[in-house]
Amino acid sequence: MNRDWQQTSGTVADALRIERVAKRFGAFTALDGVSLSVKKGEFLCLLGPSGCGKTTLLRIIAGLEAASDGALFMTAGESERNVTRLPASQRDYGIVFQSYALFPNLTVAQNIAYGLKGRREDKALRVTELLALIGLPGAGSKYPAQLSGGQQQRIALARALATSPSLLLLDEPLSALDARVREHLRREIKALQQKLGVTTIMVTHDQEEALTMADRVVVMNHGVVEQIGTPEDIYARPASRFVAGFVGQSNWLAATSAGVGQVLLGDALLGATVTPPRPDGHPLELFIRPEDVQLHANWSPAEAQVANTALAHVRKIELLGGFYRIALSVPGWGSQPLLADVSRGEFERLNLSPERLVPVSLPANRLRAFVPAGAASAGATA
Amino acid sequence: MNRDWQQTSGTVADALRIERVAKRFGAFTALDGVSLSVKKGEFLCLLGPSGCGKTTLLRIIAGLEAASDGALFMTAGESERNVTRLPASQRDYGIVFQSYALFPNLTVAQNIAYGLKGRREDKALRVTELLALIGLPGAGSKYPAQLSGGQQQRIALARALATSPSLLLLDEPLSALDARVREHLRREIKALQQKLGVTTIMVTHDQEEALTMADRVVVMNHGVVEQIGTPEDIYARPASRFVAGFVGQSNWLAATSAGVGQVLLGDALLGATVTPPRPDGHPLELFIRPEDVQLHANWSPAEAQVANTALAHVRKIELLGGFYRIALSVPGWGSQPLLADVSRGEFERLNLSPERLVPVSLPANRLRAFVPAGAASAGATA
Amino acid sequence: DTTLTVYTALEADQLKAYQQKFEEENPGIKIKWVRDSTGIITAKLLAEKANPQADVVMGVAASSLLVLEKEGMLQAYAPKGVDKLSKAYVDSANPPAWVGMDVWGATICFNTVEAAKLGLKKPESWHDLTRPEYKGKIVMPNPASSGTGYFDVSAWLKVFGEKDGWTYMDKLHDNIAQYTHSGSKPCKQAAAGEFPVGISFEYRAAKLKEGGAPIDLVFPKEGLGWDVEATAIMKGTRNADAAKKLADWSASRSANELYEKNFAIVAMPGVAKPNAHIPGNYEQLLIKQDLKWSATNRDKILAEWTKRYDAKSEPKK
Amino acid sequence: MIALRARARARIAPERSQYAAAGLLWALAAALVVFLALPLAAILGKALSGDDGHFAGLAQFVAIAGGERFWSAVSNSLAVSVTTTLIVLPLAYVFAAALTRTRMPAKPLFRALALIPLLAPSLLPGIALVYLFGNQGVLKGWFPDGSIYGFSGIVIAEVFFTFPHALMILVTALSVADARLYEAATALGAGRIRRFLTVTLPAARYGLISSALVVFTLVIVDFGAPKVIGGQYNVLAVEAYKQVIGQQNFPKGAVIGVLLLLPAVLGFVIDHLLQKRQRALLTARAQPLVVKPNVWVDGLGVLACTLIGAAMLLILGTAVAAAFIKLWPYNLTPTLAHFDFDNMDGGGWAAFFNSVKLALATALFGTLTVFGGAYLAEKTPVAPVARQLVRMLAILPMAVPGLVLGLGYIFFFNDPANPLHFLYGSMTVLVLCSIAHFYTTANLTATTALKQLDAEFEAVAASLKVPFWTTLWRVTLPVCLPAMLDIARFYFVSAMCTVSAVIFLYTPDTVLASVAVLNMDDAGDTAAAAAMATLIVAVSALVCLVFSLTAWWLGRKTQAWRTR
Ligand SMILES: Nc1ncnc2c1ncn2[C@@H]1O[C@H](COP(=O)(O)OP(=O)(O)OP(=O)(O)O)[C@@H](O)[C@H]1O
Ligand SMILES: Nc1ncnc2c1ncn2[C@@H]1O[C@H](COP(=O)(O)OP(=O)(O)OP(=O)(O)O)[C@@H](O)[C@H]1O
Ligand SMILES: [Mg+2]
Ligand SMILES: [Mg+2]
Repeated sequence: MNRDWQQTSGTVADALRIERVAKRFGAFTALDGVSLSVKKGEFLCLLGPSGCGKTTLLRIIAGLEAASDGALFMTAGESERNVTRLPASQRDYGIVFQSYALFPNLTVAQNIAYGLKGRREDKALRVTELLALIGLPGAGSKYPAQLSGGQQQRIALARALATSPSLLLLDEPLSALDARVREHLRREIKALQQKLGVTTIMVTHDQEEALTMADRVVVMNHGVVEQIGTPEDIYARPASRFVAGFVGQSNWLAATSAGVGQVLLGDALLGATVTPPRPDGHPLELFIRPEDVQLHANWSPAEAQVANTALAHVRKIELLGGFYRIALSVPGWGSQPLLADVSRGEFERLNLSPERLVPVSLPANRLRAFVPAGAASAGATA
Repeated sequence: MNRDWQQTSGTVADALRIERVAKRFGAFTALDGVSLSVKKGEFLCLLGPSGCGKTTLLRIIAGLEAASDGALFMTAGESERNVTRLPASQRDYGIVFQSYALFPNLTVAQNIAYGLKGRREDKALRVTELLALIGLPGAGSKYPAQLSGGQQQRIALARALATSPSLLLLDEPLSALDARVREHLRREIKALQQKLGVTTIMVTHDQEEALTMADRVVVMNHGVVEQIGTPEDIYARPASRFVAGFVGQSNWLAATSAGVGQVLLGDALLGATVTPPRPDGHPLELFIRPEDVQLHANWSPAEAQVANTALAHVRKIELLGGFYRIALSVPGWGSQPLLADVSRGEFERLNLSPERLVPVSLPANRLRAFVPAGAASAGATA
Repeated sequence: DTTLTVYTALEADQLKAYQQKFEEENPGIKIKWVRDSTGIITAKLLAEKANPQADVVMGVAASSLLVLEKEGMLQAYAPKGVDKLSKAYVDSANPPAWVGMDVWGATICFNTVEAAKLGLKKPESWHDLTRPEYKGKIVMPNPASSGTGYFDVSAWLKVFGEKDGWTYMDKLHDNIAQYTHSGSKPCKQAAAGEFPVGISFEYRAAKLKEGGAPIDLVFPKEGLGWDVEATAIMKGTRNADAAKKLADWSASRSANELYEKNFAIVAMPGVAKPNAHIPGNYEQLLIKQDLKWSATNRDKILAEWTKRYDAKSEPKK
Repeated sequence: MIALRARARARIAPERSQYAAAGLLWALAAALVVFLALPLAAILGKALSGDDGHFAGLAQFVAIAGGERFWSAVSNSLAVSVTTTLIVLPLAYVFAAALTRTRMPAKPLFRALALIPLLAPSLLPGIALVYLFGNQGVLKGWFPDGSIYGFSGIVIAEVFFTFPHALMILVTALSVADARLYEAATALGAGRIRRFLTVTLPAARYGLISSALVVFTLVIVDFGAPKVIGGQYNVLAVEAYKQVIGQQNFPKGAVIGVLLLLPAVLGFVIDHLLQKRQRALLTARAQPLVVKPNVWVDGLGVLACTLIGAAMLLILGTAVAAAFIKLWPYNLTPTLAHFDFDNMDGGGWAAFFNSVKLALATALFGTLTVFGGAYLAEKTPVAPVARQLVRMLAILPMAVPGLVLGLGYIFFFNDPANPLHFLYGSMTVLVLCSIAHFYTTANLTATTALKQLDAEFEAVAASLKVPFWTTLWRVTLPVCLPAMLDIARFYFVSAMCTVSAVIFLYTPDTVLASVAVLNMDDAGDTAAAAAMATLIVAVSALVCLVFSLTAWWLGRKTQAWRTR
């Protein structure tokens, strides 16, 4: 696999290091001791719900906002220096905002050349080069208003890249665009970033965007980092209940603890890959993605032997574009609602119909148990 | 299956019939002879890109805009009457806009009671009833500004339903809401509509919304109806190149005509389920959804025999939440880029890696051929 | 060059000629006028007592200057040739605190055209003005702001006696349409026919009649209020020499010849010439007036007047 | 100690270019304090001192409140203000509705007609009314026997004077309409009247209240119209003028000034609170209302606008005509004699040129100050205290009537102990006073224009290591040029017409045209006053024209980017 996050080996230096950065607005704590480091050339996404402090963190990195506490270190050349109190203009980065923030009265070329210094011809050369890079050659003499949103955003990107900064900051660069353009630009930005190898931090609240673009994702919530990891990690091995719920679709089933690697769901004992160390009988929430729930065409003896398998009622069938979402309930597991996503090919093979009984298994290696939000510190209450 | 569009049997009367309705704004034609009928109790979605005339059609139905041509018939009780020239206030419908359009200076209760006539107590009773129906009991004395977007939209729905209209019109009711709320409200509206059995026409440009909510979908483009059918029809059996491209993800492969049920892709002869009657060698575009493209773990003799199978290079692997999107190119089929979506379970089974060769098949029953946009009337040009 | 700041209540159309002549005869000295109605100039001078802005006061009612003198704000000075002026029009102290320039006195402007339309009879006495036919037809200056207004009031109090004076004014007040800010406005309004009767002063009346306005000048037989326009030097002026030059000039013959162009009576006897619209015996029509009394009672009279008439809210119909 | 260190750590070292910005901001804050806050403090101080200048507490208030004269002035002022408001509001509403909610023809023309009064000092309608309805008036029959002097005259003049102010607010209020609300109401079966009551009126409610407050405040503090046409009808504003100018009784004048400050401040506060609520009501999702043609409605609109516009023209035309007639009503030959200002009280032609000078200087320095201030306050992160101070002081003038500001200025600058005393009586102080007097409106225009600029421009510039003045020069100024022209024009016309503040501040050297109008009318030279007022209108109109042409020309040259 050419998965880029495999580049993040130990030998690559940190381009940016953030240490216990906090930010308070009056009594309100927007960031509560955030630490992370960004490797050289890495594409890092800050992902989280609205108001979790993503933008605030990005603005602190940019020097547009002052940290209330903590420190920032950037690597310039070989040496790392503390930039916590450095003004924005003395840090070395380019930034792109959701609103593009193109200067409306300057032409595209003037916009891109805005931060460039030196001779006029050199600037013109650089602008031409950048316009070619973002796939808009010849647009230099237009005004921003004459371009579409996606084109404007690409110009903003070119402007940010013009001075060849060592760090690129993107604050929801795509969220003002409509779905098709967004998807297209997502690929373009990613390709450009890989080509230039520029260290990039992007803020987004769109999990799909984060998962497809990032080398590593930082999931934030309420000013705290919940998990840092590759998209694969985040999606398949969420570290917390919040991450599991925030990223992707999920089933949540109330269960109780029953020893290491085992949980009690309804009357059945199921194997699970992660179980928090809790005394038996402690309430847990079982987590599994709908696409990991497996349905079987027939209740063959072989399947009956498979662990974590039971018979389910089909409650509802919904077509969601490329796949079907099946609502199930399993009497043997306490009849809690369970969603399964099946591809259209498989759907035909399964020959499902409402109220039919169908064998369903929850693969143990996909099943994770979390302590319910309220019961984290309290003892067993069930 | 309890799929609701199965209700659309021949015995159900038409609640609304639209006949060759046209609308011109000056020289611009917004609607160009649209005909369709809506069954009683049916949930119909008007789906199409921005500017295709969806809103215009809805406003003509509502009597807020006058048709330039054509006629509208509504069934009241047993008899059908021509309502083309009837003013808005004399037609029998409720309407909900994207912008909610709640009266900001009236309380929620006053908003809902706006269209009600009769005694004060009766109105109050009806308002209480409706508030319960939409799950906001006790919100009556609040002002719209004190409610969230989703709640406001539910109030707008209650207001539209207050007079128990025989027809409910929704103009992008969910598009101003954020993703989670949207998804939630989608289900609620659908459930409410089924419970009340009110005939509903909803405008949307979101295909997922249309596919999950509608009994039947009307796909429009440039003021013309492209296809009317169940979500299943629209998704799996698109009637035109436009519908195929507009709804869902798709692969487009340039091929040429090679007799009935056959097309020539690169050097290979492939079976396809739909082929337009064109002389051999006429350029065609092959259409297949990425999730219908099948990958095989090994090139076993059995698979080699399967029709429409070839060896593909894996170019790129992308995790898109619940599934992987694999970019392929098949030398035997002209090396055109081909996308395949595989579930995470299957992905593991396939053991894919970049630049590996993997057998791929395009099931003939999923493969459809269309005449390219430009070449529809011209002869073979390749 | 020295610039003298001179506060004045003289009418704007006179100032130019005076300034020109003075500056011509006294090169190196420039005059900067600060002009306003008598009452306002007086109030301003009093208000600036702590920090006087004026060097000289010229063409301000003697009754006002006497108030300033009482406050100790004037610098006594006997201009060259002061002995050539009528004693009656110069401060009696030696050296005098103020020196008169000319006399202006009450006159009624009576619009004959409007009077004919309205069937009004021409008034001959102050008492005629209280007749009901004049209701709402008379304008007079507000004594608080206008010197003309003030000498009218003080003359009535003098001629009719304190008690009867106020009774007279009570009756007159019923006929007054407006109290104006300036002394010449009533005559101008009479000239324009806006109100047929305006209580004003002779200089403005004669000018307007000369300009073709359909008015007659009436000199009530009970006698006319009057005042002296006078010149004084402000104590503490930083331009004492130039100020004295101006005081000298204002008492000179050439100055009096200019005054004569506008007034029937000037301080230097024998300079005045007859005016077509003003009777030759004008000086005899003036009442015997004690300017000192006018000055000392100024505050009291104005307070009483304001209390009685200025609070009136409805205009008279 | 710990808290202090924490705060020190929380700062980012300012960039060098930002020191300049901070310096300028502090300078502006200081200027606003000196030329706005301190004069107002001075008037308060004066109101609390006795005739001898020593502190006397509320003695002056008590003394004033004891007089019958004062209370009649209060009730007169209220009567005039309330009546004017009640007349202006429906008229302006109809006019605004015709402009925004009909498809009647010639809208720009009607709009221009309605805005005429903005070009004239408030004295002009008073003068015109004398000629129209005075005892020698053309239409004397309407107000027999001089009854135009007083209540009726003041009300009519104030209606003329305040109409455009109410109109502008109502046009703004009525032009934001959510078409969807009308459609929802229609779909729910509401008729014309119900739609008006439930949709139109509630949406315009704040506009109506706001314009009522503005009109009320304008009238109660205006003394131009009552001075000219009020006759013996005494109102508070004239009373303050009389106390200060006529009797040089500063403490009494100050007391009335402070009292006049009350309705203005109250109105201002109410308006401010309402606007906050209104913002909450207006959703961003509103669909613009597209008005459909309707012969009846459009016809009525034309009729109403024609009548109102004709009245405006009649008043203006009368004043202009009066300026050229030799001796109304006895000698109607045309003459230029009334323009021979040098031989009349009031200040002569010098007054006119002084006014032009004042207007030019105010426009130039006012625009620079206001725009610079708004820019620094909106777009730079430095000197937060100064920024807050500037923002607060910038809205203050809206609540301070010119009369009060003028009084404050004399009390403050005429104090020999004040080191700035040397400014007293100079043209400079008139310019400063005019800039301060109209600061809020100008600042609002500038701030609105600046707010429309992307908030991230400065952040982008910082990331590109470009100092803020480069961005100001290359982006902010060019983009805001139309707004700057608007501000300059507003300042010019306002300075040309203003009487209330400067009446207390002019000296013989700096007498102004608008003051000359007042003085000439005072002296009975009504025709000359009309002539001067005509000149003011002419110059204002000319300058508006020049500004429009400049804006158009600059627009073509520098605003090409606006077109798609
Ligand atoms: N200048 C400020 N003053 C006070 N609170 C602020 C300020 N800036 C941000 N906040 C608060 O800090 C929190 C984090 O804000 P931030 O903009 O970083 O969120 P975000 O994660 O970017 O959210 P979004 O996705 O909505 O942009 C929010 O609750 C916000 O209200
Ligand atoms: N009043 C009008 N005058 C002129 N053109 C109009 C008018 N209303 C709509 N149109 C045009 O008619 C076309 C169809 O408009 P309509 O609003 O029905 O599109 P839509 O399908 O609802 O699009 P969207 O998804 O953007 O709402 C558009 O091109 C629009 O510009
Ligand atoms: Mg953000
Ligand atoms: Mg639409």
